[in-house]
Amino acid sequence: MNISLLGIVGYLVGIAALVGLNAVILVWLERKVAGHMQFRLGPMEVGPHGILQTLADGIKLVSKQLVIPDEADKPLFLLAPIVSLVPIFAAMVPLPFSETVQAWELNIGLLLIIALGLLNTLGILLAGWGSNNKYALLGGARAVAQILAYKIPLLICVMTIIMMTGSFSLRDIAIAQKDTWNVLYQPILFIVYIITVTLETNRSPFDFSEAESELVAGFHTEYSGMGFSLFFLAEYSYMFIAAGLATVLFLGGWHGPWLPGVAWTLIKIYSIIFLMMWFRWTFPRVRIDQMLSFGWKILLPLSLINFIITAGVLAL
Amino acid sequence: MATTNPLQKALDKVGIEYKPTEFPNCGLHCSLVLEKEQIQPLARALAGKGFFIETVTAVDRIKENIFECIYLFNHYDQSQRLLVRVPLPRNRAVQPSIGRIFPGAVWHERETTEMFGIRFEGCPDSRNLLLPEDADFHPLCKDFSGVS
Amino acid sequence: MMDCCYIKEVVKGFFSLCTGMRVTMGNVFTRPATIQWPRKAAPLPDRFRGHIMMLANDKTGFPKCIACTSCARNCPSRCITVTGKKPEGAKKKVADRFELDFTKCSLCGLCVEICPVGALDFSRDYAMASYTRNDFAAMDLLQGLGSPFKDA
Amino acid sequence: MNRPIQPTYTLDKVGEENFALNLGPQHPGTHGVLRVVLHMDGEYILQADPVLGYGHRMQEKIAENMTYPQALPYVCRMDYLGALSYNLAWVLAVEKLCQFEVPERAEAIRVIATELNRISSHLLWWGAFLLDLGGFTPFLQALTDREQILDLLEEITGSRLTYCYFRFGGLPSDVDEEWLTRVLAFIKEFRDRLPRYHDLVTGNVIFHHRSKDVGVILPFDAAGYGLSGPILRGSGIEFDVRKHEPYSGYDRYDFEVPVDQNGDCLGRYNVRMAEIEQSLRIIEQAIGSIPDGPVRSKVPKLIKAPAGEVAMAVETPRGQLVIYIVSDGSKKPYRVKYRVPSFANLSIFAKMARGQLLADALAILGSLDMVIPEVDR
Repeated sequence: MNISLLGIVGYLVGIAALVGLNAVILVWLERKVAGHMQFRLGPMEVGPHGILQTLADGIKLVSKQLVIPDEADKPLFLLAPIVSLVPIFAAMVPLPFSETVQAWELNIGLLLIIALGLLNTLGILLAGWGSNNKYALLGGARAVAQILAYKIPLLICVMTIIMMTGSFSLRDIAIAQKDTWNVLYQPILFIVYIITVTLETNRSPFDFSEAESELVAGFHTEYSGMGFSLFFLAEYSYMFIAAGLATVLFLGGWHGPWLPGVAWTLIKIYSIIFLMMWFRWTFPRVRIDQMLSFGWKILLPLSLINFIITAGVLAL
Repeated sequence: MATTNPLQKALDKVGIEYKPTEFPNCGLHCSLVLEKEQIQPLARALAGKGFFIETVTAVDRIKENIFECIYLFNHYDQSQRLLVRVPLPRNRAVQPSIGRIFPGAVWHERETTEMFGIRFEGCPDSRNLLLPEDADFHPLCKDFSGVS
Repeated sequence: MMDCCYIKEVVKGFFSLCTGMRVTMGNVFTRPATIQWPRKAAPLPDRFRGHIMMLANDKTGFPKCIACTSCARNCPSRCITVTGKKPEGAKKKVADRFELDFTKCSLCGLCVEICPVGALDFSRDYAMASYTRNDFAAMDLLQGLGSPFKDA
Repeated sequence: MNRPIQPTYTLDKVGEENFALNLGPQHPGTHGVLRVVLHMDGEYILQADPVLGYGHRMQEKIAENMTYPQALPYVCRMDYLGALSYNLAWVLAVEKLCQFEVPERAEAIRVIATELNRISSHLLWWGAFLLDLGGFTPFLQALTDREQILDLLEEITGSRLTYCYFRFGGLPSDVDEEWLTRVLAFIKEFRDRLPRYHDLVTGNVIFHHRSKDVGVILPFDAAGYGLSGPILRGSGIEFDVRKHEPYSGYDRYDFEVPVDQNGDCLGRYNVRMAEIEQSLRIIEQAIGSIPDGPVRSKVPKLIKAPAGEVAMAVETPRGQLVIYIVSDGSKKPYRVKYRVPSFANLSIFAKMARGQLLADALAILGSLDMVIPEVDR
């Protein structure tokens, strides 16, 4: 494997374009989904059906003054959105879009993504602490408090799949599902996975760390302009990665009839993202202690039992 | 003779004569003028009979140089609105609090205190409620003409 | 036994979530309630209460107002200023100045109701905007109406 | 889920680990300019201290300086969600004081309009409560239906929110048959849509966990704090001014007073949802039995109330409103006291919030359904 400088630059530019484009589309999609689920139209003015609205908003956000509170911990405050966003560039690397389209085939790609996913929480914690705002602090503390409750079921989910395919490589996992998707073998695991990634990406009904009606805006209460938009970018990119992982782990990656592999991957990814949006615009927020007990008392046993049964079946 | 009227029972208990008024005309079943010492025993008797506090307020009778402290009670099961009126001298208006008998009266008493300057003795909380915490004027007094 | 109930609860809860999702998906296929103002506008009802306006006498084209000031006296916000003069040879007074301080007006309509000659009505103006407060602080309601005093 | 053990609050417990949190005056969960100073231990509330008065306008003093008709538009602006109830209370109080007659048709129309207003207020509460719990779609779903009520009310009153439609002795203008049939059509349509509300929220397991056994008010406390309205009925006390001291011909209609024995947020929720249906019933009956005739009786142009006092209670969407007027025989009232329901209802919040999680405190605040300008007056 030879790595050229040009290749790295190419990857970076490609991933940056993907991240940006994805956020533009997702923000627009979110607002459209929200609108139509609420008898509204959503953005309609900028571009046909408001497709360019996000771009306009992005330009506005970037051109805004970056307000730093007087009492804030300035380095942390500025670092937090970056800590939140940068791991995404690395996490996108091992994600396969088709048999050939993949930034870099890593044999431990799955592990890398799971590990980098944790850095998001660090970003939230830094933002919460650095803002020197009680609401932000509560939001940051909540984000940290919930890690174990969802990470362990998530890891068990992933482990079950690894056990089934015997590889950490996302490409191998996708190839292994050429004939039958994993979701058919493991429907309960799929549900557990969707719930845990909803938790991981801080999406409603588990949006504790930014719980609007409780914590104003949670960890990003004090952020405006660029910092705010970076957090947004990070949130939507994490959604993309989580959905991409779900596609590879459960929905057979790029496999599908008629259409090219990349198209199938994107369709699956955006379907899962749509599902997560659907959750957000339907459910009220769970209380944090209820979510913790849900994670420990339902998700963990469920995934563990599933793991054991799978192991038993595989051993036979 | 025994009565089923909770108001009459409560009034009997503290030895106040029950004189009903015309409800359709004024919306009150009974209207009393009491001394300020009588309010706490009456409130206790009313609380025991299931009455609730509607409001505590005052009327500034500046011509007679008195405040009339007004209490409105009502009952959840039967319509029995009782109005109690306690005349207080305007220059040193002090009234025993019923905040420990009806916890809901505390806010009403705080409001009356800041609006009229009537002090409620024994009120668990006597800070300003609606006005700013440093306001020392009493807007609902008839001689109040605004702050500069 | 306990566990059986617990599992039943979880399954029931899961289906209740699905019901909720069915409702929101149903909403997507319902016609949106949005009216895209200003391209389209919702109909204004007949009794719509905009700011008040002065009606003109059909015959003379002069304002109907007889400057009795009952509107000004009855206004809770005291936002109407009206003065009148008696034109030469006329029996009744006619308003020569009728100003509305729309910044204070609460659109209660007491002036319209109280007017003995029905000189006031609500306009159907609702999209009003301005950069200065003064544009609304003294709205001259006689503007555009003829006046017997204009020539003098 | 088990309730946490309530920590007992003493002043010396507020140490270094505990902190004070300013909830409001600008906070999405307080529904207006209410400020609550919370002393917190982590996510648990040790003590809540509501600070009022950010929207205080001295309504009572204003009323003292206004003639009786002039005060009309001011009264409606206290509770902007149930303006017609306030309008009605003021009109009824003055009518009682001056002994004015009201034609029956006017009474029926008053009931129809007030009940429509009650439904619209409850719908907005429904959405806002769910917004407090973090659900976004219910808010706009409720607003979509509320919009139709606003359209109906706008047609007869001319405004959409701070209605001022009732006058002493009746109404300024009649409604036509077409409007009444449209109200009936709306009721039919709305009845079809109500199951969707229950599907989306009432059965939802997350909502259940968030509202059941949260913020329990015992009947004893309810009486002590002088609560009224759906909050009181959610605690199992059947008290509704419309039944208790019937006004405006409410005794002619057949309706129930919904009660829930639990006293928690879910109980209050159920009471309000049931109340919407009862209001629909009342409107149907009122339209069915509406008599013909004038809508305004002869009332002197210059109203001089006889000296005396009057107390008039009305059931607003939030509870019992009492307007107490002292008249000295002049054109202006000598003293007006508004006993507003939200004021009493909010006073129990400090007691309920103690020992709760922050998220629960906001659920409780939402379930109280206060309108802050009404609390502050």
